[in-house]
Order: sequence, then structure tokens, then C-alpha cells
Amino acid sequence: MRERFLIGFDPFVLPFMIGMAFVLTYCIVGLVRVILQLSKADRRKLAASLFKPANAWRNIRDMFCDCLFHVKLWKRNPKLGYMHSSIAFGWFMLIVLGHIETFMFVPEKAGLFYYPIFFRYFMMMDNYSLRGSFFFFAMDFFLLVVLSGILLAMYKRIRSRFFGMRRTTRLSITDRVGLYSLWAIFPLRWIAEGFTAGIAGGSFMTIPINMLLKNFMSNPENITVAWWLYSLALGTFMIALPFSRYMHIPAEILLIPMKNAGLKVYHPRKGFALAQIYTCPSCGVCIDACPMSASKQNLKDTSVYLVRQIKRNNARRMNAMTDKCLMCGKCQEVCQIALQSYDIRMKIRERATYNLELNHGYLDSYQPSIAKSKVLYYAGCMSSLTPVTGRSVKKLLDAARIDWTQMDPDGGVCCGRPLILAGRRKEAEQMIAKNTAIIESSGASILLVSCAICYRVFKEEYALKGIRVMHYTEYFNELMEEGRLKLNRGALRYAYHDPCDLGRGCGIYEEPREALSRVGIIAPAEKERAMSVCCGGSVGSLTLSQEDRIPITQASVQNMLFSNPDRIVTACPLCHKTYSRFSPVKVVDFAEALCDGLEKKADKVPEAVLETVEL
Amino acid sequence: MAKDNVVVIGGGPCGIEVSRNLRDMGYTPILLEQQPELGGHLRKWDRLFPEGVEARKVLKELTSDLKGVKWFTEVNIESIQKSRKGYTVNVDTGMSFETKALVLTTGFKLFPAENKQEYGYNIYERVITNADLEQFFKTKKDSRIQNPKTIGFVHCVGSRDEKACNRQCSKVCCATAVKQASEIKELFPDATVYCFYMDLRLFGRSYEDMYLNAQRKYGVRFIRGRVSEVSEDIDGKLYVKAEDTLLGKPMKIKMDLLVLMTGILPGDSTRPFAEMLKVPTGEDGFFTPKDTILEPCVTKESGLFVAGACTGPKTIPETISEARATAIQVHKYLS
Amino acid sequence: MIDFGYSLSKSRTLRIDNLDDSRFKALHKLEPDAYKCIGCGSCTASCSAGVFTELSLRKILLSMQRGDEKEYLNQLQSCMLCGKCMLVCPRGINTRHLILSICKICSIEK
Amino acid sequence: MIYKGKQKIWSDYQKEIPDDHWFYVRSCIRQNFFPASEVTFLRILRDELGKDIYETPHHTTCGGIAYHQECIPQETQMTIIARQFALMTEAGYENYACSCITSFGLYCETLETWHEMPEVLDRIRENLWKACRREFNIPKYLAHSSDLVYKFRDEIADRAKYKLVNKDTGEPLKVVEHIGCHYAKMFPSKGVGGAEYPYVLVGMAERWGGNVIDYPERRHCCGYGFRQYHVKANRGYSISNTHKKFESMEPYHPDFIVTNCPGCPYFLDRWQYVIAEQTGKTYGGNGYGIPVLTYEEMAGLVLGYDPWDLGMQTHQIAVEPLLDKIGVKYDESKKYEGTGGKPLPEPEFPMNIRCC
Repeated sequence: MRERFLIGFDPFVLPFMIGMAFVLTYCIVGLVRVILQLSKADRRKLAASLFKPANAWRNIRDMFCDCLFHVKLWKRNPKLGYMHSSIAFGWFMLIVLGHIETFMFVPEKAGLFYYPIFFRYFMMMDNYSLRGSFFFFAMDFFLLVVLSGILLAMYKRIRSRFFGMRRTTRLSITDRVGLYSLWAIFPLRWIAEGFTAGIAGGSFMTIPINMLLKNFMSNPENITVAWWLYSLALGTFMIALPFSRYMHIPAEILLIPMKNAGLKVYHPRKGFALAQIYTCPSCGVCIDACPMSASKQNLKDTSVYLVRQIKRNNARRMNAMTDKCLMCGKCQEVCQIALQSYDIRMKIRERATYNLELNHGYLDSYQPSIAKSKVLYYAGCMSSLTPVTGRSVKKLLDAARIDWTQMDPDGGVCCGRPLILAGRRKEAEQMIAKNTAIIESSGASILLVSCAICYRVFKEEYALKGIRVMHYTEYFNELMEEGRLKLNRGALRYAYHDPCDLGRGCGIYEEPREALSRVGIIAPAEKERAMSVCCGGSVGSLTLSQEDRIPITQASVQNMLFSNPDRIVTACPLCHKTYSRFSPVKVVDFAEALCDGLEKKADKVPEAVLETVEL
Repeated sequence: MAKDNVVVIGGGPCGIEVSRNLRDMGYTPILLEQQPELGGHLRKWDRLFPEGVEARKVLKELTSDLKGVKWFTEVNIESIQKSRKGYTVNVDTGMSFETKALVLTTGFKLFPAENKQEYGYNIYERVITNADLEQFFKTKKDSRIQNPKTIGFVHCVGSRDEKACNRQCSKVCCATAVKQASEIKELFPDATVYCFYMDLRLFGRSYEDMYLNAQRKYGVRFIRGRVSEVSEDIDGKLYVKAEDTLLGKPMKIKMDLLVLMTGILPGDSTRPFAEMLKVPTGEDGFFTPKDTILEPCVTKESGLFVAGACTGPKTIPETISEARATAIQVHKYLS
Repeated sequence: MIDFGYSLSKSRTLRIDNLDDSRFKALHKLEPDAYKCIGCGSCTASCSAGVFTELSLRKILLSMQRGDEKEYLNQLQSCMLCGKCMLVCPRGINTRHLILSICKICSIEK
Repeated sequence: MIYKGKQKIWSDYQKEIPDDHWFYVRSCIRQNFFPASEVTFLRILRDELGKDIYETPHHTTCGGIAYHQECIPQETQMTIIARQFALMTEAGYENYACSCITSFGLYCETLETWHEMPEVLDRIRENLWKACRREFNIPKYLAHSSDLVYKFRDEIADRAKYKLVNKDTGEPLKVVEHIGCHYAKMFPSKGVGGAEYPYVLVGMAERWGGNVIDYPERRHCCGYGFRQYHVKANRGYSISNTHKKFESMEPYHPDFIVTNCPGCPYFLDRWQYVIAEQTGKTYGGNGYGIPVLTYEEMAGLVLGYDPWDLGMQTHQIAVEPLLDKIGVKYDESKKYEGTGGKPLPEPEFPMNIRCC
């Protein structure tokens, strides 16, 4: 191998060089901006984490797994995983191998950015070596890998269902420029290297091309044109990159250490959030995941589009999309980069201005008298509209001979979460303080909560000294485990719905299932646990109208009916109320379902149940 | 085999439909109408709630096929004699008809709005009635309606009002008011339309949608409170006083147009016929049938039938059903 | 001016046509269902804050529609936004959004 | 305004008013507030028209003010009325005319009560007998004295010296007519023209050349409202109602107000001064108020009686601008001359309203 030209330069490298310079400058400026936007404490936290060996290792592992191998995508859908990792890893290998080649054969040119990229143009084969042929083969192999990925990517544009995606993101113009230039890069590289394969050598990909079109290919005029095109494609891609979704390629490298350092979103468009926003690859996985996608009109309001509007700083759309969101957290669960859309939205909501301030000072004089007991039961506002919850809880507690009192028999103070969800955290403080005072002075050691919404806020926002906050699914399961609550098992098939705030919000998936399996058979839903579908009634959405919620609820009910259950069980009064209107099978509260086990069970399944099964 | 004559008195939708059905069963119905044309109040209406079907079309359908029905307009009944065989009906044109069965479909009249003096109908220029408004919808001509900006609808004018000597609900005016409020808003989109109601009594299939549409699509403002009095301002606009009973506040609105939803009273001929034929009437003045639940079209007098709005306020579909039911009752009686 | 020991009192009568309902119109823009209220009072009856205060969403909404919400507006401050009213509304009005929108549009004059 | 519509209503509400032979009772308060009105009534009917009107100094109050302030029970009040009827019966009359609207309303109410509940009538007869050994017949006809003037409006027009017309422009004067609430609002059929569009004063004003205006608050109470005025704490409420009426009639620029009730002219007249002192606002032209007349005063003016004989110097609001408009001749120097050579005390003049 030796150089073809002494000067080692040709004007066709300019588009690539301009693109490269642009991208690098952009990224460096962006990086500095993000770092400067971080609070001092966050910056220190980030720096410290970078030098902690365990963390550093995690960073590297995550970078490889997430950026190159797209492990999460493989898990989601192997075809999708292959498509992404073939392009990312293949390209990465092409670059790495190019550099190795340069280092090995022309170390003096290693400083030139363009040299490893256009290596085949500047070099010619003088002798055949094993070392050389290994590279010829390896380079062609990875080119093939990348090309196969590109081919799949093209197919995905036509048929996304093949990759397990019902809907894909509608691309912006810059996204399209990026996409088409990316698609063009590798075929052009193949052709360009095909031209020079006669001179610079090649392997199973490039040589056949060269042979096939010998006359055309050997014309030196055409050679430069091919390399110009290749360089232009690269240049275009890199110029478009910062304005397209491909910004995720460099941004993710920044995001991984930030995430591993445990930073928190404090502003919707600054610092950590900004890094996340640039890391969003607009893959559109969140579109399918979003329960709002049950109606077409909401598709444009999913997280991927929110990110786009945040980038554009379109405040009107940002607010509208944020206020519409159910805050179920599912997009975050499926997101490849774990974009903290919930936190970002919360920050957007918190920044909304209201002329009329809420004030709960009137609660000062509220002093309910609560009998002292071990367990204090807080039913919450919504439960008064599903009285069966309270009645069933009472039955179960009494059956287990628990010493308990209800905190809010005649209506109490709201837990504060609905207000927090509306972004008005400050205004919820008086309520939280009041509830804290009532609970702490009650002398109870367990605060029992039957509402998933309340439970989450008690866990996240309350500091209750010496009091264990328990959701009734946890508590009743514990009582059964300890043998204090004995229930009979029946033949009813229960489909358990994971309320958003209980499941994704607080990570409680197993306790309710364990408890339910003691009174009946669990009939799995199509999507459950972290993938569970919001019922549509969420107080998280501020603007969704009743009408627009209906398709969401109907889709969610369909999901629950997947294995023909006899009952849909939910552990949140809001889901209960929402489902009840649209479900063909009876919707019961978790406690109500457990109460089925209080009755003596007949050996055979009741007739009515059989009928439903047959249907 | 030619079957008997049946005299039907009153050529509104009910009388027409009774006659048509009797004709289909082979009888010779004789339909007598006081007015120059058949159709009754339906002739004066533009559209019908809840879907807004054109009254003209309904009437056309009803009168399209009257072959075999002997109908006479501009006839007044002079006397009716009851004999063992049936009835002899003498009319002012000199004719008389023998019939075994007599059907009264004498209908209703609208409450004379001027009797509710405090609303100033016929005194203040811009006070009109629901019937006037229908006429305007039909012809788009009414000197009193000049691009109004504020329009009020007063429900229960002459209904549910002991002072107006009618304690009963007229049943159809709420739905008519909601329909008309929406229609007028469509004609004058810039106008603010208020409905003053005591109770909103519109019920029946898809009436609620009509109400919802009036609220959401047309932005009609419903005020729970009855208009107490109307007066005229120096510029000819109306001052309307009412209480918003849901807020507990008296209110006064300057209006360009006020529509009085006049209620339904028994027709003027109800009392003379009741006396002539000894059909009992209720305190409300409508004919009382033999059994209000099981035999709503039959009277205690043999061979005498009553149908339609002469036994109480009814919607058009209710009237049509009752007309068909009556035809069957007549047939059963005659065979 | 002579002090007679009594004076003209302000009329309680709402002069609807003189009142400014622009705030209601703005509200209607934000929440088109604002017109759907039928004044049934379910929201008020079920209200969590209504246990402690005079809060009546029905009155606030109706008075806004009349352009005369001043006296009721401070009631809204006690709202906990719990959403019970949304669950009970027979007309399916998104009452929470209604309340938040009112908070955006209206302010209490001090 | 559709005049025909009103005419139809007026034709529906006509009441029978006999021609002659009336037993007449005066009002408690009118004799003080408008001291010459009742005298003028008698002068017109007796002297001008030659009617037989009987009066007795033995009659008392009807008890209305006390009754409407819930100071005396209905039975007591009915017995007082029964005594008046006894006086009528003793004098041999059957037609009863009263000068006061409160009384008229009360007589209507009492007669209606006796009609509906004869047992009450029996009890009242017994009461009266026990109290003063008197017996009575129920009057055959009951009228308010304005009904009588209304009835003879044509006769008065025939004898008229002046018309209710602006002598300079030839335009009819713009008249606000105000009917006492108790005249027909309780029993529409007992009033000429009914309750909504009463005709009794309209008939007079129009017959004598005036033009009646229909302003939005025409039906509203003058503001007196018994307790609303008598209890000082409520007086702001009383004047507010009067104020509402003036605000409503202001755009029409009325030339004068005519009333048929004791309280109404008093409050419409006096409150204009108080409103002017409180708000600085006056409703007549040039800083004057709107003159308020009783129907007797209006009739007297038309017949050419001396305004000072009609007692118009006792008005708060100056009547001179009105007299000038009509062209009534009057001697300004004799305004406070008084009868029998005893001069009347001259009033102080207020700050904010021109009174002369």
C-alpha cells in the first residue's frame, strides 16, 4: 500500500470537511451550553460521577449497548434492533477500521480528518499482503452490514408494521434531508470504492462492481465524480445533523453520563432536559405506546412531537401538548433513551402562569377528631364516588380484626396530587401540611390508601415521620401472607389493571397480583405491568374533553379483555369509575374482588360465570 | 263492498291521517275543515323538531294521497244529531252527512299572547310569538325582525300559569324554543340569544342533542327564571326583567326581539262540541276520553271518537300514531 | 351635599347588556364546553372544598356567563382541583380545565 | 308602541261608574300634603258639574297605613271599614267613593274577602254592632275619586280654559302618569284599563290635550312602600326606587307627572329635592325638577282655577315652568298669600334644585 498522491489532498474532501467542522463546532458549543446551564451542584455531581470507576464503567457499557448495539431495541423487536445496530455499529467499525488502516499504512496522515474516510481514494495497492486483504475484506463486510441496515430502513418507511411499529414519526424537512443523505452515503461509498477498487484494491463488495462496469469505472474522470458525490452526501448529512433527529448520535454520548450521575430535570429546555431533547432520535416508539393514540387527532401530541416543539421553542404548542397529556408515564417506559417526558412536562406545567392564585388557608381551622388506632385509612376524594371501595376495605379490615379508623369519613382534604399534576405544586403545600398534621397526630403507624393517585403523592411528596404509607394492595397482600386475612379461592378470572400511578408511578406490580391469585385466577391483559394502558380518566390530562377520552377508555378496556376475564379489577377509584361506563364485563375494585374470597366458595363455578366464559 | 261513511271533524294532521287510514280500510271518510285549506297548524310551521324536518314536506306527504277521502274546507258545523243509527252532521253549506261513527280531531289553539299583558304583545313592536317566528322562518319577511343583536325567548307563555288560566304544561314549547333559538342564531350569528325558562321540559329521542347543540354550537344562553315584565325604551328596544334564579339575582336586559312561546289551549270548537255531544272535558278544557291509559281515542258516547291535540298537547308523531290507532278503533266499532 | 342619614342604594339588578362578558368569551375559547352547563349543581354538591367553603362552580360559571363574576371569584381560590366535579358532571364538562382556565383569565381585584 | 293594542286592553277593562249620588271619604294624608286637591274635587263635581257628593265629618281613617305596617290585624281594619259603610248606609247612599288609593285597595280587598268568605262578613257585622251599635250595607258601587274625574273628563274638557299643550310650540305636553300600586295591581278588574296599562289618568291627560309617555319603569312603585319610608333605616331603599323611576323617565323629558295616589305625588315631589341634594342631579330643564300634580290639580288647571287656590305653592318642585308652558295666568306675588289674609310662611330654598 502506498499513497497515490503526494499532496494527499483533493478538493472533493471539502464538503466532508466543512460538514465535519460544522458538526464539531456545533456539538462543542452545545456541550458547553448544556454544562453551563446545569446548576453548580449538578455540575459537581456530574464531574464526580465521571471519575467514579464503577460509574465510568457503566457509562462506557451504556454507550456501547445503547449507542452502538441498541440492546433495548433488540429486546423490543430483533428486526428493529438489527436495523439500527447494523447501521450504527457497521458505520462505527468502518470509521474505526479506516483509522487503523491509516495508522498502519500512512501514520503521518493520521492527523487529517478526511484521510481515513477517503482512504481508498488516496491509496493504491502496490503489493498484496495478508494484512491488506484482511482490511479489504473487513471494510467490505461492514459496508455490507451497513447497507443491509439501510435497506431495512428503507423498507421500514414503507411498512413499519414489519418492525412491530404501527405508526412512525412524521419526519420534519431537516429530518428528511438527514435521512436521504444518510441513505445515500453508503451506496455512494460502495460505488466510489468500486471505482478505485482496481487501483486501491477491494474485496467481495467492491471488486465485483469494478469488474462489472470495467470500462465505465476505469475512466478517471468518473472516479472523481463518484468520490465527490460520496463526500457531498457526508457533508450534507453532517450539516443537516444538528437540525435533524440524527443529533441523537452525538447527544447520547453526553446524556449517558448525565443520566448515570442521577441528575434531575429542573427546566423544560435547559441543562439535563436539553441533553435529553437532543438525544431523542424521533423513533416514534412513544406514538404507539401513548394511550391518546387511540384517536388519530391526538397523534401529534405525543412525546416525540413535544420534543420537536421544545426544540423549536414553540410555547403555544408546547403548552397545549403538555396540558393534554394524561401523564401516564408510558412513553418514558418504552423510550429507548428513557427520555424523562413526565418530568419535562411537569416543568412546563409548573411554568404556566395563573392570575388567580389558590389559597387553602381556610384549612387552618379544620381539626377533625380521629379516634386513635393502628391503621389510619385515607379513602381520598374520588372514593366517595365509588362507595364500594370503602365498604369493601371495611369488610376486609374487619375480617382481619384490624384496629383501624377512617381519616375522611365525611370528606377530607385532597391529597394534593391533582393540583401538583396541574403544575401548581406551591399551592398544594397547605393541603399537604394539613394532611401531614392530621396523620401524624392520629397516632397511627400505618397510613392505608386505596387510591393510586393519593398513594403516589404520599410516597413522593409527604414526609410522614414514623408512619408507613401502604397502598391497600400491598397491605392486604401482606395480611394474607401473614395469615391474618384468610380468603377462599374461587373460579373467577380477574384481569388486573395496573393504575398508572401505582404501577409505573410507584413500581407496584406484584402485590396486587399475588393477592388476587389467592381469591381467583389472574387473566392477563394484552399489555400489562409497565406496559399497562391508561384508562383515560386520568386527572393528569388537563384539557382532554370527556368525548376525547372515550376512545382512550374503550381501547384500554379492550386491552383488559384480552383473555376473556370475568371481572376487570383495578386498584384506583378513578380507573374504576372510568372503566365502569364502557366495560362489557363487571369492573370491580381490588378490595371488592378480595371480598369475593370472604364468601364460602362452592366447588363448581357458578352458572352465571360459565355463561360469560362461553360468550 | 262499499263500506260506511265516517265523518271526521277537523282537517289537521290528525284528521287527515285518520281519514287516510279509514279510506285504506275501505270506508268513505268525510273530512270537514273550517279553514280554507287542510293542514291545521302544520301549515304555519317551517320546520319540526328535533331534526328540523320541513313542515311543508310532512304536510305534502300527508295530503299527497287523498283519493277516496271526501274532504270539504270552509265548512262550519251547524248541528249534530245523535240517533239510534249514529249521527247526522249538518253543516252551514246546507249539506248533511249521516254517519255511524264520528271522529273529532278538532285540535288546539295557541294561547293568545296579548292576554299576557305584561309581555306587551301587540303593544310593543318587537314582541312576537313562536307562530310569528315560524312565519318569518318561512317567508324571511317580518318588519319587526331587523337584524336583532339580542334576542330573548320566553318559555311558558300561557302555560303552567294559573294567572293565565292554564295550569298545564304545553309539552312542545320547550323543544320549539330550543329549536327556534338555534335557527335564529343560524340566521343572525352575531346575536346573543337568551332562553328564559322555568323548567326545561323537553324529552324524547334526540331532544337532548338538540338542547346540547343549542348550548354548545349556538351558544344560546339559558336563564332559569321567568320574565316578569317587558317595557319599551325610548329607542323602541325592549327592557326585559327576570330573575336569574340560579344566581338569585334580578336582571334586566335590553333586547331587540322577544319571542313568546305561546302554549297550547283547547281549540275554540272544543267546548261547543263537548256540549253538543256530551263529551266530558277536563278542567283544562280538553276532551276527556273514556280511559286515558287504555282507550285514549274512545269516548263514553258510542260511535264518538277523539284524537290528536283535542285531548291534550301532542307532538306531530304522537298525533300521527294516535290517528292511526283511532282508525283501527273506528273499524273495530263498525265491524 | 346634605347628610340625610340615608342615601341611594346600589341596584341589585344585573344590567346584562351593560356587563362585560369578554372573560366568559375568552373562557369559551379555552374550554368550548363552558356553554354546556345546565346548572344542576352536581359539582357544588360533590365539591371537596365545598365542605369547608362556599365554593360553587355553578355560580362562578353562570355569573361569568352574565359578566358578573366578581363576587364569586374569590370562592374559586379554595378549590383543591381534586376533580370530583369532573366525574359527576352530567354534561361531561372538563371542570378542572374550566377552573384552570378561569384562573388564567380572571384575577381578583385587590 | 302599537296604540291599537293598548286600546284593545282598555276596552276590556272598563268598569261601571254611576253618574251621581256618591258618599265621599277623604284621605288621611292628602289633606296635609296636597291640601286643596280634595276641595278641588268637590268644587269640580258639585259646583261645575252639579253632582250630589255627600261628606260626613264622622268618617275616620280606613286603617290602611297601620294595616300595611302590620300594626293592626285584618279583622280590626275590616271593622273600621264596616263603620265607614255604616255611615254611608245611615246617610242613605249606595255609591262609595274614596280619595285614597290605599283605602281603595283595602276596600276592594275587604269586599272580596267578604264575598269569598261570608262568615267573615257575619263576624264583622257582629264586631261593629258590639263596638258601636251600627249596621251597614255593602256599597253597590265602589270607586276611587279619580274614576269619577275620569268619567267626567269630557264634561271637564267642554268647560276647559286651557289645554295640556305647550302654548309656544303647540305640541302636546309630555305627561308621565303614575298610578298608585293599590289601584289595580291587586284587582286588575277594579281599575279603569286594568293593571298593566291603566287608563284612568291616561284618559284624562289625553282628553285634555296631553300626550302620555310609556317609559320602561312606568309600572314601578313610587318608592313609598309604607315601612320602607316610615322606618328610617329603610329610607335609602325607598328613595332608590324613586330614583330608578326618574332615571328611566329622564330621556323622555316629561313636562309633568300626574298621579292618583296620596303617597306617590308626595314622594315623587319631595324625593326630587333629596336626590338633588345627594347627587346634584335634577330632572326637569334648567335646574328645575319635574312638577308632580294630583289629577284634581291637573283638572283644576285645565278648568282655569288659580294655581294658588289649587295649593300648588305647597309643592317642593316649582310648578311655574309648567304653568308658563300651558300659559296659565298666575300672580307670583300671591303665591304665599294664604287664605283669609293670613300669609303662609315662605320656604327656604334648597341648594341644588331650583324651586322658583
